[in-house]
Amino acid sequence: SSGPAGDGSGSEGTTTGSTGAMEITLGLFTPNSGAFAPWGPSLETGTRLAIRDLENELDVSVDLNVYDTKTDPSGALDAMKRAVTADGIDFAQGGINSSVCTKIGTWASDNNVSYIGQGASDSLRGEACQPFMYMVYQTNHMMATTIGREMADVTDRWYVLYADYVWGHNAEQVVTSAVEENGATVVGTDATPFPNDDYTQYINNVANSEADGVALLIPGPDASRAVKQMRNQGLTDVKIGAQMLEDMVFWGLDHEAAAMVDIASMGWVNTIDGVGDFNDRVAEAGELDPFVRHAKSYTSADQQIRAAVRAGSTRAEDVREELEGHEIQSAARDIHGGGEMYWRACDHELVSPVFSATARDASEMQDDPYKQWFDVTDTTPGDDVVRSCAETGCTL
Amino acid sequence: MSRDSTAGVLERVGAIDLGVWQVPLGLLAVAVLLRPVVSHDLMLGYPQVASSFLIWMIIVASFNLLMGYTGLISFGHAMFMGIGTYSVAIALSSLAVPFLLAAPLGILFSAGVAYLIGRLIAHKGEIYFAMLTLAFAKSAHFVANYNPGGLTGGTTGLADGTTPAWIETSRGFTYVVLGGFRIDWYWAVAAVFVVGLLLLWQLVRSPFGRTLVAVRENEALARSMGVNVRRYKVWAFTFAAAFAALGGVLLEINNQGATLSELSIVTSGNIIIMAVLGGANYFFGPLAGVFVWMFVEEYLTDFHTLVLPLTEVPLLRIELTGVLAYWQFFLGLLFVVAVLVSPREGVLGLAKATVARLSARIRGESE
Amino acid sequence: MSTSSLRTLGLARLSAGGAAVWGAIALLLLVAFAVEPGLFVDQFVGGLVYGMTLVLIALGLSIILGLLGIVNFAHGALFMLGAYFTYQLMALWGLSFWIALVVAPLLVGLVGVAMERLVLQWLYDEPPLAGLLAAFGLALMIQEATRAIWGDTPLSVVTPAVLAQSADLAVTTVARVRLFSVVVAALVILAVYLLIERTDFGLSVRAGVQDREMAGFLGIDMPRRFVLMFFLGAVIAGIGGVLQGTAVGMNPTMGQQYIIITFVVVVVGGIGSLFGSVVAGLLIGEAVFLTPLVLRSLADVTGIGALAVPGIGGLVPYLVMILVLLVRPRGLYGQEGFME
Amino acid sequence: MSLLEVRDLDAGYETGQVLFGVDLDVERDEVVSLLGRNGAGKTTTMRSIVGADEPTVRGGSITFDGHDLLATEAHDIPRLGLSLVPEARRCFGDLTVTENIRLAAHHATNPRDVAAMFERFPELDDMRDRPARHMSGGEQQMLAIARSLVTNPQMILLDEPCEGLAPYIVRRIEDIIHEISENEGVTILLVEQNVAVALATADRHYLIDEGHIVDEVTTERLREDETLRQRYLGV
Amino acid sequence: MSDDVDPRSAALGTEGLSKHFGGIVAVDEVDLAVPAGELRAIIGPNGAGKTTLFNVVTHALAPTSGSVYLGGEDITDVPQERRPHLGLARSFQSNELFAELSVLENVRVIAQTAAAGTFSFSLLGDGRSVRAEAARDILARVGLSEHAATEATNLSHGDQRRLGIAMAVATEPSVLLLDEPTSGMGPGESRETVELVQSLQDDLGLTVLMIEHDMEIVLSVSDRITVLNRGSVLATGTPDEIQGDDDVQDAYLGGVREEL
Ligand SMILES: Nc1ncnc2c1ncn2[C@@H]1O[C@H](COP(=O)(O)OP(=O)(O)OP(=O)(O)O)[C@@H](O)[C@H]1O
Ligand SMILES: Nc1ncnc2c1ncn2[C@@H]1O[C@H](COP(=O)(O)OP(=O)(O)OP(=O)(O)O)[C@@H](O)[C@H]1O
Ligand SMILES: [Mg+2]
Ligand SMILES: [Mg+2]
Repeated sequence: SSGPAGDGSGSEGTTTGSTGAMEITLGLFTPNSGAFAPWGPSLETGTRLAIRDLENELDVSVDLNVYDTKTDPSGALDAMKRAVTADGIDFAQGGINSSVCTKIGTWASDNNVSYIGQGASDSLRGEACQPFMYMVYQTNHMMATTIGREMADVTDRWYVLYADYVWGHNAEQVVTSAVEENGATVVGTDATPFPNDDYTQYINNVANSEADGVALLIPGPDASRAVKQMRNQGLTDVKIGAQMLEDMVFWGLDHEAAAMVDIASMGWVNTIDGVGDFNDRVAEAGELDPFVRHAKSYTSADQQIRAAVRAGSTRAEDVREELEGHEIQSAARDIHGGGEMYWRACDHELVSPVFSATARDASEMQDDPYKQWFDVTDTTPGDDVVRSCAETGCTL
Repeated sequence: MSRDSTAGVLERVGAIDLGVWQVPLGLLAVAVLLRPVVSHDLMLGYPQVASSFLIWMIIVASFNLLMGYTGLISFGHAMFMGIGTYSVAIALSSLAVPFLLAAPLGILFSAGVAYLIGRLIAHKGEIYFAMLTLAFAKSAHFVANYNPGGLTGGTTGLADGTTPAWIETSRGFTYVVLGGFRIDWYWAVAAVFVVGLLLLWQLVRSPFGRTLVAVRENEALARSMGVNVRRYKVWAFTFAAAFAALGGVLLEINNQGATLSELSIVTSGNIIIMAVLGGANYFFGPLAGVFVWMFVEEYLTDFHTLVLPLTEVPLLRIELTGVLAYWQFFLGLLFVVAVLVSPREGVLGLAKATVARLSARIRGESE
Repeated sequence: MSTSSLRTLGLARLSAGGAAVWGAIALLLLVAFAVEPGLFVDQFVGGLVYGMTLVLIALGLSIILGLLGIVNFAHGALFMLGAYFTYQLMALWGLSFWIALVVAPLLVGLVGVAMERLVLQWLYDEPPLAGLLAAFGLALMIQEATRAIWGDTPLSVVTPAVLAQSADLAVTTVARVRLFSVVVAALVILAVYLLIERTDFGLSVRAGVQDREMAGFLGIDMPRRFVLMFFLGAVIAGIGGVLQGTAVGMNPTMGQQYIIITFVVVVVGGIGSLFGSVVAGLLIGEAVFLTPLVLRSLADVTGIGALAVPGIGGLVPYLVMILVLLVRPRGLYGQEGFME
Repeated sequence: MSLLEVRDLDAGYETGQVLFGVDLDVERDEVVSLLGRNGAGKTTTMRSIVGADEPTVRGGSITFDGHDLLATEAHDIPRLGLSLVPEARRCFGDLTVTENIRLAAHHATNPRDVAAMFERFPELDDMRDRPARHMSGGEQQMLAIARSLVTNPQMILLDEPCEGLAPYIVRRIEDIIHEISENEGVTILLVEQNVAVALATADRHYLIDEGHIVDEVTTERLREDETLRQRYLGV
Repeated sequence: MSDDVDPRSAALGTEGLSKHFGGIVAVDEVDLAVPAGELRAIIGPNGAGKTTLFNVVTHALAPTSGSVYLGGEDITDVPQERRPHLGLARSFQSNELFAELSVLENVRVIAQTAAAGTFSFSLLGDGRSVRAEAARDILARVGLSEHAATEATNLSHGDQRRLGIAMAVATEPSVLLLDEPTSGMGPGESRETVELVQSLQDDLGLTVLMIEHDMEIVLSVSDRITVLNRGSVLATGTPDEIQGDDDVQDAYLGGVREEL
């Protein structure tokens, strides 16, 4: 699907200049407006941290251009086109929701631009995989499989509430099958509009079912709203399991509501052992306390820039050659707790550990110097939960 | 004596008395000049948006057939554009129907949906009509999100395999490759733009179009004078949908696929805003509106440091990145000011009034 | 007989087709009730509570639209401000919920007055679209200012202890904070009704709406009354915001989320009819809560699983609107010629 | 000093000046008419006096009962005892008859009794609770006058009260004008196209043409001077 | 006194035509038979139902009951927009115009509709030249030629009334309903307008129904007069008959005055 060699666009494949330091322009796509705007600054902070580290360590000079995706695929695409054609970025990273990642990732690949996205949806993978698109976030499937196992341990009857869009649909399928594979049953499911702020209707459904537990497959602040409303409505003794939880969404809430989460699968959490001073450095930057998007952005920048330096080129083909099969050894691995992380060649997935976590008691939640509300209870190696190459349907 | 005496491209919808050549020449001028103007360093500085500008101009102009000419306000116009986009994207990605067949079918389909909805609601009162279009648009959005049979791709939309084989693209440059010829995508869009808007113009200046204006002006009177108001409205709605779908079809290639935002209410809202901003009273109003809106949006989003008075002479340098995360604030402000200054005439009306005032002054001085 | 009760009589004119529709609806509800009685009651009460929230937001919008002819797209933004002011007062300044409940709406009222004085008052004589567009611009500005001041991250306040638990209503349990919202909403509705239909102030406003200049010729200071009505509309939005903010939390897009559905409520009720807004709000509230249940019961009973369309709830208000407007072109209680 | 004094009034709209140096005096207890062709500026004069947004007064002075009206807020003018019954009546269509009257009473300094108005206008008594919109033109005209009278004004400005009314209702309006001026001591400035009505009710007549007061005549003279009528009124 | 022609064969006829608004009976069992070529005045006090009668005859409002005949055809169920094409046209009591169109366009659009039908897909050519000559002729007839290019809202009141008549004429009617064509005009202008109506009637062979309040005009120009009161026909007859009718005197004239 690659087009003819570009003519006139100028910046295809910068190589090491004669003066020494390699110059790279990195385009970061982050939601500075729209539904995911609260996440926006964290992508930039994580990326800048990585760039600072790399510039110290390697002979490289990185120019960062930040673009607003507006949490909207069309808006993101406009930004991507501008970044490539007007600003001549060498490669790209960012994007949170799967629709944005799909849009800019596909376009980037079609146009020979290397791109690392942060979507978790399985619909971004498999048949949708692209030659120059990589995904840094653990997949829905990986996290659902992890939590599905744990949920079945906690109780037998679950009710699944899932956000009514691609990520949620996908999560519903994988969680349900994981729960059922492990011997528990799903007694009911509801698709909830996204975004939404009144969960009463679904909580009523839960309350009137035989379920002892609720699986929340709802992203963002909506998850925290749902939890809070369960508490207000008196459903304090049902178990709550949350898929791909991002603890940041709870921070606007009181501790008690967050404390209701019993188990969660997470892509990263700031209480991982071995995180080192990463947390402090993020906290210093000030905009948001450290959470998963900082780590994923850091990893994306770290990986793509290193690959370019290794290849001595920013051409998408060259970067691809360096990334495929590459096992991470850098600081990005340390902040993930040191488990095995590698770029699978067959579908450009970053296979990395999934974290199981539980909320601390309200009284033990720490707010200073940054919020630490969840503890890791288990770490599942990526290889244990990732789909096999054959299963994904990707034909790279 | 009245404002109809000044001729030219800026003529009002109602009393147009355009020379036969002015609109075609005006459209050609837009098509030819837009890209160099937009890509000039003082403007946006890069050419790739120009094709989007033209496509949105088609779409907003199609909306103005409703609002400006027929007096119907639709809150769901994006639906018809989106049907065009999705029809082509689905045809290419899942049905293996060639683009050149899918595009006209998509346009026909969109027009057909509009015809049916129009039959149902075209006679409803203004606000009620608008809200019903909103409801149908929401329903279309729901269906696409529901992803029936995996056809529409839900929120992710369709991206993979949605580009026809004769489109070549690399690092943002898109070409149409046909029988050994390689044409810049912009010129392909420009050709469709000129032809499409000429058709639209013919539509509004035809006896049919003049009747639409009468319907807008006074529906009850038109009816009592023998005009089947409802049928005219239904057909205006249908034609508007067809032209919107034409824009949508182009958008499919331009954006390489379809996404839910093409069907969203926000997009419908933006279409209205662009039409009003430009001046719904003018044939070229929507074009001006698209230009101003997209330009401001691109400009504000892309803008980090304000150097006054000139980049070469940096007396004052203002770091705006922090403020411009809130660029929509300024958009809102622009909007409020535009509405307050000239609620009905839009930017184009404002420009025209200014020109008239200036020329009057100059004439006054020379006497 | 007051004009609104005249309009109420419209309900008596039920056609045979209408009766069939109502009958079918009643039957469906019965089926749902038979299949899951406990859940049915829960959802019914839930729908009532949600409907009242919609009514509360729609009421201010309806006042401003019906009385001043301004399609106040910024009403959602005012609602949102109510919530954020609550955050400011409670979370940042440590004041109690009860103070916030009084002060935040008043502050929102002042913002509303500023909007009216600076922008909207100049557009009373323009077509409704102009007001709508200006209000849209204002909504954007308020939303962005809110982001700039309080950030993008969703926030919440600690629900006051008395309202934090659930209330046991024998047949169902409801969050107390929501029950409280219903009571406040009901009081506000009553107060607005009395103000507009029963006081001389209301009389003068109704007159001014029909013919502003003539009211002026009778010695009525209309601009001041319009400002007051705008203030009132904004205050009601603010009250809605305080309640919503306390029950659910606040985020910068909450205004946008609610404004469209609120318009749906106003239109279904019939533009210009406050009573219509109340009925429509409750109708839509119930429809949103009961439709999925009805469909699911139907799927159970018939064995056709496809009937239980997931996520249909979000579409229900629009389907209700299509149905109502196809049958009654001016909404449930709309006046002829108004805003058409 | 006259009750109402208009001096050298210049007024107009965006589209141009309409009144040029209009002078008018109305003494207490008088009935004075202002006559002229369509578009002569009669309504414009009335509206200038009551301080309407349009037209814009560009020069001159208006004094009522010693108060400078140009320096008075429009909505304070009725409280001085000057009331307008405008062209086309302009009753509040959605309000009932009672509400229309009550409303006016409410905003007057020293209103008359609302109930008394129904005795005064028995034709309104039967339709107290009817929205004004559902009343005939003649009834609406009565209502408009009642609405004005209830404020207990010193002076009423009547703008074409008989326009579009059937002959017998015109008769009734004439009677009402007589009654309120003679029995109730209300001063009246009347604008009419129907010269017969003006002749039957007013003592003095100003003739206005293209925004200029061209003559001031007695009823006697107007009745006899056909050329004058022909010239300025087209009758 | 009543019509002595059969409504079913008259140029315009109604049988038992009624219109109720809720409890208000605006038009009550009206029988009317206007022979071809007649100028019929409709008079009656305000609210008598004159305008409503026109509205139900043209089907701007659906009648509650009764029938309407045009040139011998029963048109009761013919939709409003078809009626001008059958030869039934009207003007309005208030000035109804296509406000932002030029005076010429106001008339031209209607002439175009008269030629092309209630709906037409004519998408070719320049709309502004279609039937423009015919429209100019009509403007010349009503004396608006010099204002052809003026935006209709900018016309004076009297000229707007004339434009209303011009538009009605542009539908090429055989029966013309005029609702107070002289309202808001001074005496001189009124007279000119009535003369215009008479000349149109003579030149085009129209049947005219005219609502009019000015008794002087009514008595001098009409062939026959129909008096409406509270929605029903009180009397129909020649001017002399009507003047001599006691009921009419009571209901409408209240005794004719001798001043002036
Ligand atoms: N709102 C307005 N804007 C612009 N011009 C106006 C306006 N109102 C009236 N005019 C013009 O001012 C002139 C005087 O109008 P005015 O209404 O005072 O006349 P009038 O004597 O009351 O006539 P009529 O007997 O028709 O009521 C006319 O030429 C009219 O066209
Ligand atoms: N759309 C309507 N809805 C309710 N009532 C109406 C409507 N139209 C007219 N009426 C009522 O019907 C009656 C007849 O009104 P109509 O306008 O026909 O009178 P008219 O004879 O033309 O009077 P005028 O001489 O004042 O024009 C009045 O009582 C009026 O209020
Ligand atoms: Mg006047
Ligand atoms: Mg009438």
